[in-house]
Amino acid sequence: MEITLAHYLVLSSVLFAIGLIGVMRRKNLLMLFFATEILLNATNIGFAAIAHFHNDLTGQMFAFFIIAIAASEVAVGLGLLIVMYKRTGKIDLDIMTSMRG
Amino acid sequence: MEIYLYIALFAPLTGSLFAALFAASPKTSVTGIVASGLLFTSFVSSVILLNYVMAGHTVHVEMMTWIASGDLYIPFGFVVDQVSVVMMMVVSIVSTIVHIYSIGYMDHDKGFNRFFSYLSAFVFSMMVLVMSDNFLGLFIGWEGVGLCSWLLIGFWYHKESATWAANEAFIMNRIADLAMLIGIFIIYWNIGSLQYDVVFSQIANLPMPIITWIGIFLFIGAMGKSAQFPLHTWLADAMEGPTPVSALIHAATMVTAGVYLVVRANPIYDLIPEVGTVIASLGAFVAMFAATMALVNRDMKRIIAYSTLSQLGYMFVAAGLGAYWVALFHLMAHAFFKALLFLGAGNVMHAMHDELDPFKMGGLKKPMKWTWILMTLASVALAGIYPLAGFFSKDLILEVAFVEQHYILYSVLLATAGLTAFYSFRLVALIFHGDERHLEHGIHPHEAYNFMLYAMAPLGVLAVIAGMVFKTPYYEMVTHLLPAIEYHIHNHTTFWIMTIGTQLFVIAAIAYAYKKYAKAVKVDAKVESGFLYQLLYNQYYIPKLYDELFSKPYRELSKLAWKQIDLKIVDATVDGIANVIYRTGEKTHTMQNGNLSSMLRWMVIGLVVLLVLAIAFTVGYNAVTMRAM
Amino acid sequence: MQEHILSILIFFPALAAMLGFIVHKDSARAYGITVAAIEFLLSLWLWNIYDPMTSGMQFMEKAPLVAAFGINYLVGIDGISLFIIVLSTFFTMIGIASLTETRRVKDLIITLLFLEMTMVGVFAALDAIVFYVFWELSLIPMLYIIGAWGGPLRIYASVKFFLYTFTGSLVMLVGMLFMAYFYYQATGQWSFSLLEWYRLILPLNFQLWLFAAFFIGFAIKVPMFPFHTWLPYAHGQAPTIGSVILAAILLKMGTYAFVRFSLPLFPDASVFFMFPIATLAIIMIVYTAMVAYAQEDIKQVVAYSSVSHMGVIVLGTFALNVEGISGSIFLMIAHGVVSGALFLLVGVIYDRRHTKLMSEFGGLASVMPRYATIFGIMMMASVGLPLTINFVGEFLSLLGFYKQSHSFTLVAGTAIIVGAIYMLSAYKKMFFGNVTKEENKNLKDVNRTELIALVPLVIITIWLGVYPKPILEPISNSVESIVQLMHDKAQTPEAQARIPNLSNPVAKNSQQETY
Amino acid sequence: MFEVVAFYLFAALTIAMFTITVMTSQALYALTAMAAGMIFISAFFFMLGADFLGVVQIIVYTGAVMALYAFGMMFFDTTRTMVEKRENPRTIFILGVLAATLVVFIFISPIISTHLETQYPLEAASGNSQAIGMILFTKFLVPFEVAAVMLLVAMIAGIVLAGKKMDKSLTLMAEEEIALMGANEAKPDSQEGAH
Repeated sequence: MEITLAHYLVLSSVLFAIGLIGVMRRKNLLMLFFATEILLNATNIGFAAIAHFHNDLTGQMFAFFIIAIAASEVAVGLGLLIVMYKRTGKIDLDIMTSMRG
Repeated sequence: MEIYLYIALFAPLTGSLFAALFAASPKTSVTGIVASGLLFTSFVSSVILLNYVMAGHTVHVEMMTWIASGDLYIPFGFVVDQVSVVMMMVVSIVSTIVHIYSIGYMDHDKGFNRFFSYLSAFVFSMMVLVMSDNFLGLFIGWEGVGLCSWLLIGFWYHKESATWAANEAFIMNRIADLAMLIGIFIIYWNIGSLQYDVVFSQIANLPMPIITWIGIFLFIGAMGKSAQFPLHTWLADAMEGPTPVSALIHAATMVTAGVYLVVRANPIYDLIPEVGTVIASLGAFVAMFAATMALVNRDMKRIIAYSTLSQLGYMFVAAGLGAYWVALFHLMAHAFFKALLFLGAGNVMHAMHDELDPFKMGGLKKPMKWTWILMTLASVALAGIYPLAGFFSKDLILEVAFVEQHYILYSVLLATAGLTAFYSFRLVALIFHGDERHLEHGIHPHEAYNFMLYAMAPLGVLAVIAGMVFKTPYYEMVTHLLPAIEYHIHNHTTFWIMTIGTQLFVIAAIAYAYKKYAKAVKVDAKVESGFLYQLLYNQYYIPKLYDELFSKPYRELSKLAWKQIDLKIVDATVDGIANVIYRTGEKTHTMQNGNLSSMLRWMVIGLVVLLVLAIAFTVGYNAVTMRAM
Repeated sequence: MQEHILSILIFFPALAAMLGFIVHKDSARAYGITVAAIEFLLSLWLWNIYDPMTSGMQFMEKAPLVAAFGINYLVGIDGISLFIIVLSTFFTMIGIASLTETRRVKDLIITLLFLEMTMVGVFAALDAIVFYVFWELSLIPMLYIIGAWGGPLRIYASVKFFLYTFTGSLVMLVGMLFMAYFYYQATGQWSFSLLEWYRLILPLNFQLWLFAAFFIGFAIKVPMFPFHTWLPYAHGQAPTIGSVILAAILLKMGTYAFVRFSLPLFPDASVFFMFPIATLAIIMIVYTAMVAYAQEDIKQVVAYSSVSHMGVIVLGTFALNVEGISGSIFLMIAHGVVSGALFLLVGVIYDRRHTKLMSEFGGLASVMPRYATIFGIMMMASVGLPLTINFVGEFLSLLGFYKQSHSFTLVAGTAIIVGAIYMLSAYKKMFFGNVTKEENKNLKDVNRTELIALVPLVIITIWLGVYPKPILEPISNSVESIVQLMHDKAQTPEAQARIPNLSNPVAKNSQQETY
Repeated sequence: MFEVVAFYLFAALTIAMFTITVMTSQALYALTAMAAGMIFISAFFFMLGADFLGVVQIIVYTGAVMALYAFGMMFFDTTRTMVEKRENPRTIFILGVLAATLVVFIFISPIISTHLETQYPLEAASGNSQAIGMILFTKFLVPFEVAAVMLLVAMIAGIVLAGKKMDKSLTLMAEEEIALMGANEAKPDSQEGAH
């Protein structure tokens, strides 16, 4: 029995699904951020696996950039969270209703 | 000679434009005099051209290109030949006289200048019509006279009846014009030209059905202009216009354009005698039909209009039977005496302060002696008494019918001749003889201006001599172009019996009319309430029928088309589609409740949908490529 | 300058519009008239240097925009587009000169100048993308004119106008893109140039679909039945100047595009769809004429009459022979002049009475004789009286279609009857009879400004009716080359039979030069 | 064999950790579980021969990002049990599973593996970090620089947003709120009470 690309991809999608569930389930914004990190990591596994099995560095490059994006996202996102917390005293998703159509 | 052609053609236009300059300004008799003068110039040119043509020449000019596209080439080309010169003479004589007459007749009218502008424009259009050397040029004139007729019928535009009549005339003519256009289309696509000479020289090469269709469509066109049944109702209504207009347009010239067209297109109609027979039969029918309506009418001008209609029927009989020169001859003679009749009626109207009911007149012989003489003369000519014009032209048509062995037509026409005599003299008797009924209405009639009478005099002369003097030279001239067939009844006895018989019959009708109406008018209530009288009086209920059958349904249908179909179906469908989209937006906007977590859920749903689509498309694509392999 | 004349014509008004922002609002009108007059003179000069004997494109200019996809700024004119361009500049000038609107005149003039650019652009464009861009751009100023200066329902009307035409042109855009893709497939390179597209011979089933896609875009613009309902609203709400430009020029875009795109690109499909389209055209002619008869508002009468006349134009276009197509193009010009003039005339009375209901008038002929005369002349032109400009076009269009179908032409010919019915009855309601309303008794006749706008139109109406040759000849020459091209490209036997082969050596030569 | 065992082991651990992250109501647990999950993921990277990526993963995620989150948690005081409103947990679960199934289906169906082509093949001679360096500073130079700028921008943005007084000029707040801010800052406890 050998570990193939498919194994990694399945793992990646399972993690992605967990992340999705988290995104939908969480109301606390900080927890929501955690869930998005899971999503990003899930894809990273997929990219790295494809890079490995196809002998191509592009996948790794993608994963690399994704990490960079994740880092910036955290920085900006947390900053925004702090501003929001200052204004409302909460970081609950349900109070953000200013986009009501 | 070309210069005379141009003068004859454009002098009226100049007059019209000159008068138009003053259209908005108050009355100046200058416009009338200038317009009349220019028409006289036109007349003189026509006479010169006539002389030239009599000598056996023709004039043919091509002024400039009009429409040229693809293979189509239509110039402004004019031809003065034996046929058109006759028409030119008729048009220029009658119109000059009518112009001069109108200076007096329209004396007190606010629209004096405007009137001359229209009237001269009409003459120009008529000249174009008769002088054109191709079918489309004829069509220009054809529509041009229609326009002027519309303007002139509706001249007193504040009168509802006048404007209504104007529109009716225009629209009815348009129906016929469509047929004429179709005829022109057929000619073009089969021959490739619309020039008379080309068309007539090649027409015989076409297959029979096409020639027949050409003949039919052109004749329908002619029916509109010449007010033949069933497009006849406009002519009687057109009497709403000023009387000189009726004289010029609705008696002498425009309405005869249909006859002119058939005469002009004689090479076509010669090939299709069946259509000719139909034309002749329709003509005979109209002659009778119109004459019966004239019998009981109580409107002086309408009576004359029906008489015109009836005479047009005669002309069509002649044209339909192939006696083109006879038709044209009657056209000419009729123009003279009918115009005279109308102008006389105009004098009477003036004297009677626009009263039209002859039953309210009577005894006008005394105050209006000259008018009486002229009108009687015209009526005698119309009735066809020897030696006046009508005898030579109208009785000739009877002879034609007889010689061509269309005895039914002959008898119809003969009966109509009697009717004609009767209603003409019924009118004369009612107006000029008997009691002075008008005094009850407080009207004191007076004779028209002298110069108006002088203007009418030439027509009177022509009504007398046109038949006698002109017949032979006319025959010799036009038969260069038209089929020269002499219509003689070879059996002398028959000839004399017929001629004298007809004369006696007509004289008897005249005498009866005098007897019945010249003394005292007895209104026979029983007759008047009878079905036949009512039928005739209401013009066979045809105007009502048209109103019910066409006008009203069209109006209703238009309303329906707008209110129901356009607004409620077509537009509503469009708005409906827009509304569906709008409503979808309204309904689904709850999705955008501003709650981010539910938005996230929607996002995931979207993701799932996209994934499903991706799979579906891939599977589908693979299936297709697999099958292809 | 001569080789850049078209670019100058296109962009000069836009530039002037930009500069217009800095013009003081009191002098805006004078500025607008000056600019429009210069533009008009330029277009006259274009006409002057145009060689009427050549049937192909002239004054072509080319500059790459997106080289990778073969999108070029490609403009050029032939006899077909030349006169519509002149008409556009002419009407912009007339429109500005006769402007009676007083609110925000400066904005209106700037909008009009911008609109002028898009109009000239559409008719000069030979690249599909450039054409499309101008086509869509023309919507914006019109939307603004209706929406900002219109009547009470202006928002509804302008949105309807915009969305309706925009939807149609999106479908057309898809067609254009597919056409370019097909060209790529066939030749290996991208091109949006019409002249290159002309060389393609498409399979019939492609032609049918593409024709349909283009047709929707064009038909809504024309507007053909049953896509016409935006027009009455747009006209009903638009200010006079908006209606004039809309009727005189913008509608012509649709029929022009039929000639420019549909016919030469898809000859077989054109033949295939000839009778369905002719049926629609006939419905347009007769049905809208009836609707026009039922109207109570004089402006709506003119609006529906526009639709009716556009039906004749469409019919002439799909006659697919020189007579018919030339006639339809001539009728485009004619209808532009006549309907433009009629809308101006309606504007004249609207300015005085602020109503367009015919029942409010009556007897105007005695109060406003000059107005009645001009209206009468234009009405008669609209009815198609010989020696007026409309007749030439209508006659040729119907004559052309008669070759294709007798019965259709007979029905379509009722245009001259139904047209007379609604026009005459409208005229009667407005001008004849006695003056019944007190307000009408002291109406002023047309003043000098209005005469400046109207008299040239009257002159053109009669001049071109009597002597159409200066316009008809170049049009015919260009149309001949299109018809020949169509014949050469036709594949189905029916198309080959229906499209005449001119095979006249002059046309052939010029064609090789051009294509 | 070793690879198989390692894969399944780490897969199980990662899934477990992330499930805890998503499901727990204790913020601290969630944070810890996620940090662990990140480290386990780096194990996959090492197994896949992406050494550099693995190291970056540990440094960036477990080091930097987790530290940031930890600070954030302290700031928001979410260490205690969170009360979250739950709506339709079943829908959420079904959607998640459905998405996973579909993605799995796409991945294991032959289309992916057959359609991929190698663009920048690994050079066997050099090590992973070298190869990455080579490619990063040649083919991916521009994206790399852009990423660097992005990180810089993000850093500045983070500082500006979270900074104490620096947010005053931002358009995020209405004028009155800015005026009120001074008053609020004086008694931050009251806000916490409301929370």
